[in-house]
Amino acid sequence: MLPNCFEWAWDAGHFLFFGGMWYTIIILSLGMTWCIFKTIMDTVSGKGGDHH
Amino acid sequence: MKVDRRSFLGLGLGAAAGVAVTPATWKLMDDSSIWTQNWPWTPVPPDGEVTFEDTVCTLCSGNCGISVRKINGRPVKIEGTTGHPVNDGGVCLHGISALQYLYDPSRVKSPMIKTDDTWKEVSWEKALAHAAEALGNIRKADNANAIACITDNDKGTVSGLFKRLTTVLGSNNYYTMDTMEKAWATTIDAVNGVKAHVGFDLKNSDLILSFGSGFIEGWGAPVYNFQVNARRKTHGIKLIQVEPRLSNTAAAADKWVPAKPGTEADLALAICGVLITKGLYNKKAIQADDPSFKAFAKMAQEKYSPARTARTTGIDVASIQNLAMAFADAEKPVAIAGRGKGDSAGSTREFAAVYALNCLAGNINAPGGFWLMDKDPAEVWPSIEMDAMATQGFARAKFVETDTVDSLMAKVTASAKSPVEALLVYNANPCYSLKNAKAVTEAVKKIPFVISFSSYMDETTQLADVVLPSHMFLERREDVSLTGPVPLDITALTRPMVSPLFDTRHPGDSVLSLAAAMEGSVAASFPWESYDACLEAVKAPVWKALSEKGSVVKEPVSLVKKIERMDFSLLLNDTAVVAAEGDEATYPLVLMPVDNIRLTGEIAASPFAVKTVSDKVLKGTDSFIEINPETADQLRLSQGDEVTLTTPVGSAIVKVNLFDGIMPGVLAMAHGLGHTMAENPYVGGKGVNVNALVGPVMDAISGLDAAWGIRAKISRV
Amino acid sequence: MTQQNHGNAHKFGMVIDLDKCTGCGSCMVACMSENNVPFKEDESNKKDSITWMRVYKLTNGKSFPDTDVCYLPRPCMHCGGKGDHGHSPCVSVCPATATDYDYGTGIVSQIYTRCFGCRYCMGACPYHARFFNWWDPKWPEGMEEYLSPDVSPRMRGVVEKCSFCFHRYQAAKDKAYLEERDTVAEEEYQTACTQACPSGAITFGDLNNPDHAVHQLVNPDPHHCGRPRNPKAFRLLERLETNPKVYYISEREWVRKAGDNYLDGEWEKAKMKKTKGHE
Amino acid sequence: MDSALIPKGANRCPFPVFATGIAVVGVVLLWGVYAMGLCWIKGLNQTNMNDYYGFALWIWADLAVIAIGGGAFFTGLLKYVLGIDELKNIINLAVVIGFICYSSALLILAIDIGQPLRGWFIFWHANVHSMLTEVAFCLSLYFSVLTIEFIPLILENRQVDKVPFFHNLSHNMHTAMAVFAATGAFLSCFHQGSLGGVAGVLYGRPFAFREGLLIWPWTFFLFTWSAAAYGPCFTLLVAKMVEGITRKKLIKDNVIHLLAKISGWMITTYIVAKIIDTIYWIAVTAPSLGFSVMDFYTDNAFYGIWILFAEIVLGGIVPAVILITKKYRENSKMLLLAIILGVLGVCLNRWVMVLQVMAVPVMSFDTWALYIPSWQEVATTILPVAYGIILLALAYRYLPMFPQEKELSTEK
Repeated sequence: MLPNCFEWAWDAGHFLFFGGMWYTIIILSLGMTWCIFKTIMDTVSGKGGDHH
Repeated sequence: MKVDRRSFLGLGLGAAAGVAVTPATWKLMDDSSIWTQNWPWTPVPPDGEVTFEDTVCTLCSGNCGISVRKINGRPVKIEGTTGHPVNDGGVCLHGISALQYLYDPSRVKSPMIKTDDTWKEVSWEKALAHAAEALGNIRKADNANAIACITDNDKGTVSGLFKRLTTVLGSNNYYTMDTMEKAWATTIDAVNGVKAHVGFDLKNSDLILSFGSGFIEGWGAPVYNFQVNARRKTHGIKLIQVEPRLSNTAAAADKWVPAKPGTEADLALAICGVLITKGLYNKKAIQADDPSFKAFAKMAQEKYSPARTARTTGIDVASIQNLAMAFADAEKPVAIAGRGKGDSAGSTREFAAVYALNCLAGNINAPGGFWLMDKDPAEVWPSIEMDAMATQGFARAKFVETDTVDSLMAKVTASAKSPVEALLVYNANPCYSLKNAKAVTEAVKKIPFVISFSSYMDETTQLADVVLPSHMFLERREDVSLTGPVPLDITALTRPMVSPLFDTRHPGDSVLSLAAAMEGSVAASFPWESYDACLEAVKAPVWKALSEKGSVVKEPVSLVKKIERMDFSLLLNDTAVVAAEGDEATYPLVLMPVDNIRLTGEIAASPFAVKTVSDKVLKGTDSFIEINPETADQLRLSQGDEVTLTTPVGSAIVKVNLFDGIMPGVLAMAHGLGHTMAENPYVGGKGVNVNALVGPVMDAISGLDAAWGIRAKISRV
Repeated sequence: MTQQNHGNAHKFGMVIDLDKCTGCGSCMVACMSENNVPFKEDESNKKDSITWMRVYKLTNGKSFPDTDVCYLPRPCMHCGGKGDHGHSPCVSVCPATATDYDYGTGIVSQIYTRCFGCRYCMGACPYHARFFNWWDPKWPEGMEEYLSPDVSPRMRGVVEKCSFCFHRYQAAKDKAYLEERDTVAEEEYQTACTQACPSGAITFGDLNNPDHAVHQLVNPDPHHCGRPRNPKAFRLLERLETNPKVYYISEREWVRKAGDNYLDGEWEKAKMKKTKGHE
Repeated sequence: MDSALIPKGANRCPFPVFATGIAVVGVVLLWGVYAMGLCWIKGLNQTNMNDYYGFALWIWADLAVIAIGGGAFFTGLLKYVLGIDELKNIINLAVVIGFICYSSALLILAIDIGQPLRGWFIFWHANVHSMLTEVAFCLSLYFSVLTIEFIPLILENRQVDKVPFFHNLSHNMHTAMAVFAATGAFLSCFHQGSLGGVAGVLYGRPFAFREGLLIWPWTFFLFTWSAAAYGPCFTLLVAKMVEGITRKKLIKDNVIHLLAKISGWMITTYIVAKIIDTIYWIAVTAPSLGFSVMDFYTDNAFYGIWILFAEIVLGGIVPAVILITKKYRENSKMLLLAIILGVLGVCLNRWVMVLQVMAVPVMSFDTWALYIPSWQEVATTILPVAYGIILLALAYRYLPMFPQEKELSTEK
């Protein structure tokens, strides 16, 4: 999973496979980070809440 | 409420985030996997220095040399000894499994006495005193001859000690179990008037004509024969197998001759007839004008003409003639007999007919031929002392004329009160391995006092009153003589590979201590302080070589230089024919017990060996019978069907296995299943003992058990 | 992974002469004994019975008395996989690299402590050479004493299989190293089954070494991934291109035919091609 | 009792009725949990799997739920990436079903492996050549995507929504949903495919093996395509079941028909590809490995050619024809028949690609292996169904799953 594993090899298989994996993880975590960050900003600025 | 909900949700979220971030999770995950890799209940065998030690395997009569691999003195693996004259590095599955016999859960762990059907572990002193008292009482009642002893064979010092003990107690009722060796000896005695050991120089022959011998299924010295079989391919040795079923030997053979069961002798005689008619016999070896030969020739040619024999055997005339021609054309042909593994005796007529073939080929004591050997046991026994009770007892008649356990058991069964009052059993398991095992079991139950020297709680030992458990062979030193029909005269020494695991004794020492407990002349006849001392003294002529090299290999001494007498008159008599028990109308089929190299006979197999047994021989606790698909069709049976197999002797529920290689109308069932050893569920309680379905048929000439099968019927459960 | 399966690398393999094999089962037991293979009370369900070496009984399908039987011992084939590049059916599918192809020896390894028991490799193997530990191994009291330290007993939940007694190779290499030798002689590294076979039906050695008996027996074709050039030799399921390192030899045509699957008429053609190719 | 949690204006059955229903299913769930516990504590000897059947009943269930859970990624793709807006009325249901299916799949995998505590080795010691590695990676990542897609719906619960943070989070996640959905679709394509690849790469198993493109066998693409095609059938089937149980119309017909039509055309294209694949396999692949097609369907007590017929004709051509024909599609009985056949068809395909693969003998002297699951396997396989029913019931009761529900109920 990480280059410090002994079966790691710098070959096409590992590049593509783990590249894809880390890329996806980064997109998902960036996306969620953005959502949460934006939400915190929005909440602090008093948006939303009990609109009843 | 609102705050609660908020803080609750916040807490949840926080906890989730916390779990994800903390290294504890990852550490725990790692630790738990490491735990699974080191489960405390998965054994970790300790490492150490590797050594090899040689001994001899005595699980069967082959006596292969084995090397035990040890780690820090702990035996871990058994391999064949390279260069050993019997097995040269090869080894059979049972020999490899010997360590499982060492740790067998059904081992008897200390002396035991049975009272009211419950076993109690006792000290050696107590057990010996108990046994000595019982034997002493019989002697005191002037009935010393009512003490009988059964051992597997009469070779070597341990059997010698048992025989000696029986004698000095005052009994001539010492018996050994039947094997083909006995049948061969009887045959040779009847034909040539000499006592000899037979050996077949198969390695140097060029044609082996086998009449039902399981040449590669454990016959004789199994590994020796495997190697001969492998040599066939490189040395052009042909093998012809006469047998109604495609056994492994038949499958390996160059030609399979499926003669009807029980007609092997007819076929052999027909071949003799053809050879004589065509003058294709060894004229140097045979004196054609000898009247006994003339009578034999006439009988073979007329009574066993190919045309007649074709009808009896189901082998056509041309095939019979071709067989004879093949035998005649071979330079060094040899004919062999002894069914299956040769663990039982067999028909003298059959052995004699096969012996006649060898005589005609002139291969007696010739390279690649049939050897009659004089094996000198090289033993020096001191004289014995017999007190009055012994002398009196010994002078009485033996219970049965023939030296067979079958007859002894038949006698016990037939008598209202067992004539045998005490029975000593060593290295034999008659309640399992004799035919009609159930009747034998009942007979043994009738015997008031039974002493077993077995290492295992086997079927016979279960019925004993006292067990004086022996070390198993890897725990003891003992001289053994090769008894398989191999042209070798080897005496070997087993060595203890491990110190005894349990409170057992060397059987030789058990005899010595039992004798000592008997006191008087009995004790005086055993002057050695231990078995080891006895072994060294008795084997003095060869002791130096034996103890130094572990074995003494002698050039076999041929007993008969020239056939002086060839009296086959026993074959002239029709009573010699051994028919299967049962009438054809009630029992339309024929059941044959068959041997399987992966199963053992007398002693139960090991867990490893049972694991290799095909699921078409044993499935769960069910035995299978082999049946030709054609016969099965007629009976509307298909693969795996459960049926009741009934013979005149007994019945059992078995499963059907369709096999094209068996003659229609014949059923085959594997030997070696149906052991009842409850302590060893890996081996015991599996399948049916075929010996409980087949009764013994006493041979008219030898009195040995000659049954090769029995009539049977099957019906759907 | 590097893909060098040629050159100086060894390629250990086995040749089994089916005409010599008597089906006695010594190889199976020698293997169990050497490799600490466990056993259960009931081993008659052959579909969950661990036998790294299993002897199959083949019949020619003819009726009495033309029936013939042949025994076929089946260890792990140590497949080289398509193109003999080391992507054997099982190695290529193992998700956790718990089974691997050793390019130095051609041996397919199995790391029990790495395996997490997904059994994908078992599905991939057409020879049924892989076994799962459905139970924790259990020996009768005291019998654990005979276990060998050379092969670790397995825990439940992992896959195991024949290793060509790799520990014996390591021991032989260690010995050679101590004696300051570079190479391990043919007789120094032999599997337990080869050693035990009382018929001498099994031959083991380096298929890349022309001096070794295995090479001489089958004459492997280096241009066709080691396909045997001896017309009496064959490999199981040759057509699947698994490229096994276990070869079989038989004089009997029906036995050789049983080694693979053929459509109607294909065997006759294959046979002709084979004999032509060797004229 | 729990009215404060129920979406505003929605009509739900009384709480005791609901609780009783949940309790009944809960018993089944506990039975499954018990069996699962047995498998974990005592090991896989609790199953009837063996060395021939290393993959058995629940692996089929695993593949099947993933296939029918494919509605989530495909509907997500249609809605968020291709912008078919009507589907917003069914997307919530699709997402919940997807979440259930994928969490079940992961649970099954955790039960299935012999050493669950080492399961993570698949990530740590990954062999990148293994299709199963690809499955594990995509499956777990896609499960995170589904969780992300599910969160906003949970946040829309009446009470949760009152919290400003959650309200905003829900809103923001909706904004970013296209990115997540696209990632999900990408992941899903690969893992549906790699599940197909699991069987297709087995070149030692001529029944399963298929040639392909680069490292991917044709089954890779067929699995992805079939999941996309049949997944919506299951979404529709669940919608119909929920409507049946609640005796309410929840989704407008135009939405149903639209999804049915899309599914129909997907099935049509898929089945054409599948037929081509099958013909190629029969005519080229199998014979090259020494097998004639009937070798795979004869000499055993169960697997006959009927299974191929059932899969392709009954589970493929028939639903395809119904769903692409307006007249049939808009006939509610025909529609129901089509979606049921479709779901069964794709499940049968997964059965064949897992279980029949194991059953077919390869060596000429080997025999067919048939297998009957143990009760523990059956219970653990039913466990996800019970779990799914409970989760779906909870979601329906407390979350605004069907945007058109209110409108449709007032129409009535």
